[in-house]
Amino acid sequence: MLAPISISLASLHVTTMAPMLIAIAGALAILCIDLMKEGLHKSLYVMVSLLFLLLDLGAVIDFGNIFLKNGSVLGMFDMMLIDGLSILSQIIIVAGSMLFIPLAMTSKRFHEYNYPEYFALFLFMIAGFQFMVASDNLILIFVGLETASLALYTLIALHNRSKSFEAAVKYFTMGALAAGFFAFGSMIFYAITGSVEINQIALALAKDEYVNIGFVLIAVVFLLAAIGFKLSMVPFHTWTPDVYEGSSAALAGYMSIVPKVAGFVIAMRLFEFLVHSGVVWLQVVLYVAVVVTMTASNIWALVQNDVKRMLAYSSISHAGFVMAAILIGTTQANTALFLYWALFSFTNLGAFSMLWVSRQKNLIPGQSSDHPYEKFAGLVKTMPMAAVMIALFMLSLAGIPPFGLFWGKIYMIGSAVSGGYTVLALIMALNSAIAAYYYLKLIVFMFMKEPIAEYQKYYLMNASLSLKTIIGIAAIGTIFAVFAVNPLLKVITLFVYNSGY
Amino acid sequence: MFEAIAFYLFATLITVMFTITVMTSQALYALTAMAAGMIFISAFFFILGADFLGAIQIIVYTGAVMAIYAFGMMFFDTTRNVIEKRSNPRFVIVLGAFAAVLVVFIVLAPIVTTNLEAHYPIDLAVGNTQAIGMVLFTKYLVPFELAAIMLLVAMIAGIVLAGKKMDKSLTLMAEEEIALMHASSVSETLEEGAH
Amino acid sequence: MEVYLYIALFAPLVGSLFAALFGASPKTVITGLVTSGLLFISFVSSAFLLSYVMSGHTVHVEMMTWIAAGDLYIPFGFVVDQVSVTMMMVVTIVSTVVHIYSIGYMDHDKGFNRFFSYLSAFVFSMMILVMSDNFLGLFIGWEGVGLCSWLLIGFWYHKESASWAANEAFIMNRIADLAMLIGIFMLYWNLGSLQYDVVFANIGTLPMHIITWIGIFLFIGAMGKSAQFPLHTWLADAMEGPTPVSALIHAATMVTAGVYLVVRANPIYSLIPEVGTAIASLGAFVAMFAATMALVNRDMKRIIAYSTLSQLGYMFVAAGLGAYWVALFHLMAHAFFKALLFLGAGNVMHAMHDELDPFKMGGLKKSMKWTWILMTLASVALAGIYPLAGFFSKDLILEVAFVEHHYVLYTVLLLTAGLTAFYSFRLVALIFHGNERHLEHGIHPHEAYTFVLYAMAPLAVLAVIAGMAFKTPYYLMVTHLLPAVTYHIHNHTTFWIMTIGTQLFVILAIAYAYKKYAKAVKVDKKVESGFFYQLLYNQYFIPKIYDEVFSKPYLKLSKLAWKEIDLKIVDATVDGIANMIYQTGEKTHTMQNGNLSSMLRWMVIGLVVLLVLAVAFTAGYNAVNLQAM
Amino acid sequence: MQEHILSILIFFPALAAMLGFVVHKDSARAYGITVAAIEFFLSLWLWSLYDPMTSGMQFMEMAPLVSAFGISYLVGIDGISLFIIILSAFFTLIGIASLTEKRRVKDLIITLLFLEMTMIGVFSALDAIVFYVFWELSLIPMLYIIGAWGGPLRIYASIKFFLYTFTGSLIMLVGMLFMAYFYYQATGQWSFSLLEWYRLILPVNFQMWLFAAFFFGFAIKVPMFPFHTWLPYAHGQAPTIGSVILAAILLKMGTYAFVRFSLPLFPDASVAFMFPIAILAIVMIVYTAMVAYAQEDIKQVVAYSSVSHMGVIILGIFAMNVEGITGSVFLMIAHGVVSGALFLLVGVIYDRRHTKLMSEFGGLASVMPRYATIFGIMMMASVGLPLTINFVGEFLSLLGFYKQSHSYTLVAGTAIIVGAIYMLSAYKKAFFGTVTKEENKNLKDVNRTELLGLVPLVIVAIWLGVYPKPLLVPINNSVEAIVQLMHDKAQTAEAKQRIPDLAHSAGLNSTQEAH
Amino acid sequence: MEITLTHYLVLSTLLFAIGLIGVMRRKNLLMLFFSTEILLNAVNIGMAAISHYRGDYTGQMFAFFIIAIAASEVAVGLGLLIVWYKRTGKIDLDQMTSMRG
Repeated sequence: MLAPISISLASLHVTTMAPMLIAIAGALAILCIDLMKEGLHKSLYVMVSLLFLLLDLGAVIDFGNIFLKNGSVLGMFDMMLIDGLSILSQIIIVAGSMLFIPLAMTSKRFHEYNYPEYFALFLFMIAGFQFMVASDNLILIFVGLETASLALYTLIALHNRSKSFEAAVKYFTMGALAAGFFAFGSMIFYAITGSVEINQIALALAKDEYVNIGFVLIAVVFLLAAIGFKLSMVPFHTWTPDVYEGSSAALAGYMSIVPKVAGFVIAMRLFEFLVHSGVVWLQVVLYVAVVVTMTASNIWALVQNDVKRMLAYSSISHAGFVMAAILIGTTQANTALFLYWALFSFTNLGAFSMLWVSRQKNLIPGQSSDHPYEKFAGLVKTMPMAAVMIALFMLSLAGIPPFGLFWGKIYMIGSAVSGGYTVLALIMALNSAIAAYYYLKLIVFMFMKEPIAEYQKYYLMNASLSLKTIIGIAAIGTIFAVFAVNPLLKVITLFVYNSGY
Repeated sequence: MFEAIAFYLFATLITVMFTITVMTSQALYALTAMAAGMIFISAFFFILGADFLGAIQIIVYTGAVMAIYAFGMMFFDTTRNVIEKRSNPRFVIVLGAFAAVLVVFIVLAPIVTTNLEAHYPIDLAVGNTQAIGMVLFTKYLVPFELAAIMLLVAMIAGIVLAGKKMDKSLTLMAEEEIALMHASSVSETLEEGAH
Repeated sequence: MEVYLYIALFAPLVGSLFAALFGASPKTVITGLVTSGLLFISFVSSAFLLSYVMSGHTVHVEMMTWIAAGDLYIPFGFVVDQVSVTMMMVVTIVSTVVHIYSIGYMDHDKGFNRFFSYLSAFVFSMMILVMSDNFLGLFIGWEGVGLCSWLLIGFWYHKESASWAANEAFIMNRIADLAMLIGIFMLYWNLGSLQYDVVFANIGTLPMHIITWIGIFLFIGAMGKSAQFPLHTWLADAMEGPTPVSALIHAATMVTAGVYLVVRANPIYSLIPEVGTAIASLGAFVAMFAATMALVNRDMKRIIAYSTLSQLGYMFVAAGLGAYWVALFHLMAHAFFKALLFLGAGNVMHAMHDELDPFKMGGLKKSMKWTWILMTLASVALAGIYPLAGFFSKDLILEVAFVEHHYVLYTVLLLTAGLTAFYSFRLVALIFHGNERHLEHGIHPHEAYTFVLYAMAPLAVLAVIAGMAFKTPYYLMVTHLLPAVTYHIHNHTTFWIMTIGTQLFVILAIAYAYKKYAKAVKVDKKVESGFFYQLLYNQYFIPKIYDEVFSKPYLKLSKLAWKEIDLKIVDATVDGIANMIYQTGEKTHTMQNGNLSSMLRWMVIGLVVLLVLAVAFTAGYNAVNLQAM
Repeated sequence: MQEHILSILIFFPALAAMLGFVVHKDSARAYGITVAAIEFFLSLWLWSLYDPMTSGMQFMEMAPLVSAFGISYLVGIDGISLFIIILSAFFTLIGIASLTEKRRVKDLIITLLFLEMTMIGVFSALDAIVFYVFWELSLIPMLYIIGAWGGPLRIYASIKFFLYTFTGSLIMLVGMLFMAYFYYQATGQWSFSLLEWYRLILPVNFQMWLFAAFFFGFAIKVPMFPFHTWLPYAHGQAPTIGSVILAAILLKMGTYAFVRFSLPLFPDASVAFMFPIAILAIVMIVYTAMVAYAQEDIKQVVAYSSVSHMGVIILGIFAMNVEGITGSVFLMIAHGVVSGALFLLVGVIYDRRHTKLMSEFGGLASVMPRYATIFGIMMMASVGLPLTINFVGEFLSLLGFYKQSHSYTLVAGTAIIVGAIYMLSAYKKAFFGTVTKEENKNLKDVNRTELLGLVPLVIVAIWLGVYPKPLLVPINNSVEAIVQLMHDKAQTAEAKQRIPDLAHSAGLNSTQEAH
Repeated sequence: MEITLTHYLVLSTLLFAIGLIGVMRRKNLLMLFFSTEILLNAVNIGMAAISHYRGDYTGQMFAFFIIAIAASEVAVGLGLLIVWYKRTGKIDLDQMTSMRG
């Protein structure tokens, strides 16, 4: 008989799970509401999930202050690790979700929004992501990853269009394969270090001075493949354009922000200690991956003639751009990562919601895809305000100065320069030049071409008050980012530095 | 000596079974081969002293997963042999084999490591299930709960996706049709209510 | 005294602006009168300044700073000393006469007001050129006269040849101005300032090779403006402009600017004698060269233009040999009688309804008696017969050449003197004597307006008395500034033989010209088709050579530069890079073919590639460790 | 109010543009003129407040923007930037005043006012990132002007213009970040302020790399020889107002940036790169002049002529002495005035005949005398006739460079010859000769609005040619400060020798002050 | 002779490779899901073996959770498949290429 275990509840820091539990409680609440009363309007569910997310955000921010006072907290038998990275990423995840959910209040009715389960799954997914980032244990990361992914596949499929199913199935199958890689990679790590906690692994490997380098590299390869899939690194990116085109524009915008930031946090936890301890191989591979992802996706985006697919490739390119931070590894680079992502989420969500606003239920004859460039031709003449908005987001994505993303870009290139990667800095700069072309192409279509009659009535079809407020918030976030950059920088550096990165 | 025979026996059996599942064109053979493979894997678990795991393997994997696949097979009436247009099949096999060779080349080398102390040492005195229970509900309580949530998510997904409500897609229907549809459905419920 | 300086300088400008106001409107005589009046005022104030300067004073005034950057400091400064006052006198006298003359000459022309505005503007820039106290002020005048000569040559811009000639003149001058600019740069960087007094004070301190280079560059600048050998073709074409323009600009003032420059910069050239001799020999060559071309030419104005060119050669010989005051004296004298000759030719042209070929007219002595008298007077002065100005200035140059023991130059100049006499009297004979060939063409000549003839009178008087009357007072005044060197042949006999000899040689040439052309003249094809005749007639084929060697290839090269280099090479590379990126996108784009199994394959391929790298690395790593152990 | 005048100057047009959305379509042009006029008078007031004798920065304003990364809104002007700012305000006023565009005038006015903000911002920014922000921002309005109101090939031209300059400026950005990193290594904290950077002495090989990086950004904007192919397209397709502003102000950003960034920050590298860049400048001068001579379209002639003039400016900048740099800064303003006027003139004939081919014109002098005179004056100014504005600049630039090398200046001097050739032949084709084409017979002469734009330019072209002192003194003092800074910072012997040390030659200098 | 951990790792890699081949080879989605099952089972064997030889329960824990994940994956996978089948009537991979480029 094993001796009974007596552990004081306080020492477990159960509160570390508070944010996730709030999200789960929200999801369950929505399910119960649906149970009691059928057929309630989607606005109720939107508001309920918004409230729970608000509570969740409050809890996370509260943890932020605790972290600032006495550093990272290990909870639940050292399973939960609440350090700077997890708090920052949770803030981005929850804030991103809060920006996304009102996009459900479209004026036109879409299939997925008359399912209360959609919002429940949404909250479960957020909980999954939060678990993913808030833990140091590969098992919990894996389970969190799978929960979130499964929920995400369903959200995509619920859009109930043949393209959405195709996208969901593709995403699901490749996700399953990536899960296989993740499992195999963590098995190898477990084999050589005897533990699944990342800091334990780091310690064990350091103690062995990387003697069985072969195993380490194999494990890194498999994990890189798995996380590369999540971050849409080039060889593993093939799902991204189809999934973004298949799913609804709002969800595509969401997918380009939240899952990626979770992927980045895991990548930082896993690969930064390897890069610091001088695994040259990983540096070379990451360098090549970053350059190839950035340039290849930029070049493919050039040849697109659908705005949504172009934006998909552009988010791959931005992910590649930010992946350089992991390669560089300095505190400045990691801060640049979070700063860039915070600014990027505003701009990208704004850009995708502008597409979401112009969503049309049935394509007009001769229309090749949902959002061809021709649809936005001459927009300045018909709807100047919308044209200015899209131009604003496009210019910010291209990195034109006063708008948000420029500050992220210079801080990121600055960190590349300070990290000693001069050639990489140059490649990053030239890539934003290539990228400028296809952002410019849309601006040229909007401002310098004649409007095509048939598309006119489709514009702003899907617009409703809440959509416009979200676009307004995103626009304000992009334009006035310059004032927010300084406080953001200070806070992020504090968080990243204190959590030892 | 015993153990070696058992290992090699089961190892070859599993590899054969799984190659059948992968290679055959008959859906039925694939399913049954895989079920058999699962059983032999649970045998391995017993050999390795992970009794609880072996049991779980049988119940969950062979029991539940294979059952669902069987239902799936019936639903998709793939009983007849599945004709598949293969695009350059040899490339695929060569690629897989090459990957295997690469990983095996590394894995063959013995793992030289100093830190051997186990965080949760197996002491044979205590039964495997009890020990697993102890570890599961202390250290891995959070993943356990999250796994529960995950299964709930999977359930909801399954139900929602396969549900009848998915047949008429609101996304594709124009606004008027949706309004029309709602009017008719409201009247139906009234009638039911009236009866 | 300063007020006179400003009046002399700005009167022409006021006149030009006043005439410009009426630029677009049709002919109004007031513009002609006002401009001529203002020029007369400028002449009067120049005379006052002359009297003041005769007594040895100079007027130096600085109006305002123009350019001040770093150590460079250039004011709008004006100096009236002996040299500039002579030039001012020459310019104002000739321009007043020409202005009055052109009131008559241009009265049928639509652009009457515009003409006077350009002419006064020209005089203003000439005054700046002459009066400025630093090299850059000189350069302002230099380019100003270049601009006005462009405007005036191209005055009848509807004529293709006129506008072409204007452009050619401007561009040719610009080539020389570049050399001048380089000279100015050298001056500044070596001496720190461009003021005349500062420059001439410490030019000696510079090493010899720098001074020679400065001398050469400044002379090339002078060569361009005074149409010396390589840059002379524009002067002949400049005859496209109205005759008063040719008289004022291309005979008296602008072309002499080069000589003025050399005279003004005499301290520089006196330090570098061998450059001087080079200038002299070039001058002599140009004298001979131009004279030969004038022999056969059939265009009245071009003959006079070549004679100007030849006389300029004489002046450069004098300046080259160090006899600066002689050069200036000849410049003054030449200005008077050459302007007179041109104006006379203008009268003839008017009478002959713009017909220029002397062979198509004749015997005008009867109908245009006064013009005949004036032109003969000018030609005699030009030839250098005793009492008139020519003798005193031109023969003096011969003496200078003789005294300086440049016997080669002396013989060339002597020969040219003969040629000059011959072609000038060939012209006079053809126009005024012999049978009236113009009647066949139905042209009835009439004398010019009387006030035009009265306008020409002062020039005639000066052409006569300038030699004797002005020589000594001029010599006393100008040697305050220029080196006072007198040339006279010691033993008496050679002096007399030389002077009488030249006189006889010149009279002989005149007689031969009369004999040949005074009577009925027949154009015999045989002579005209002779090699020498063709050679001279086509100005030694130099304009054709320039056209073939310079302008046509330049145009071809620019077309090539634009079409090939700019469009095909530089532009194509830029678009090529952009296109190359786009094409790589197009080609690699098919990787995304939407098929799930190919996507999965790409994932596994990515994995396998990484595995290969890992295994290669570990193999290498272990190998290294094995050796290390 | 006085110490914030620069921020007012920068952001007043932007604010006015924002309010412009409300103004009614028909009175948009009037609104534009009033705003531009106010802006112009503000700039004149700035000039009156400016104290020409001091050489340092004046009207400095500092506000922290991203202090963690050392970026601050730092603006200030000295002699070099003062006059280009006034020129920008002047040209926006002239541009809008003589606007004959009919299509979507309101959008055009708003874009022009935004463009004005960016222009003045670029020339007054002292913080590298703020400079970069305005540098990039100036591309967008110009892209829209060329793209929306341009000729048939407008989209290709505008995209080419935007991308070409954008790529160059990105390389410049990497250079700036490098510079900031070196500053951080040297002093331990981040700063992008130019005045801090001036105090930083870099090892020579770093200077080389940074100079090259900055060179790309500026050379494309100037445009220097190999990177100039976007200019003929941009000018060819841009509307008149676009060409005027592009030629008058936007080209000067490149040369201004050379004087403000490349020279003082990397003196040794500038000296090392002097001769290669001089060769490029000479190629620019001679080659583009020849190409201009071969053009059939009069606007292309003027476009290529501005590249040729920029060659002289670059030569003046790399003369590395006070005369040369003062000359080049003055020539920037001179070229602005002259090329702006020339493009306005080309616009006049384009509005009447809707063609720019010189073969279409001929004998215009008799049909439009006033137009011919103004064009003649401006043409003479462009050719660099003394007593016109260009001569002062060209003379000083060539004079300055003569000190560095005699033979180069001789070849570069041919600028005045080749310049005369293409300009005069263009004038001859267009104005001289008889009126052959039927349409040319009854063309109206220059009307009032066009004169409103042209006459002030003619006056300025002659006034500054005759009396350039009010401009030369402030420019001269600021340039002396930069040359002195370069001399002190120079490390290599050759740099020490090439850049004159003004301190010891103060004797000579002081006499100049006395006048 | 004595069975060491390497034997098990090799076995696990082999099975993983078979699973990979299956995933890449199959055009029928259902069969493809079988292969993903094989992948996860391969990892389970490895995990169990390591926990046995290392004498540490974490491996078995991981295997246990992998089974849970596999189960939920099947549910969602089949759900998607059913919806796709109802919509198109075929579960062949090559029909699913409406989005490309």
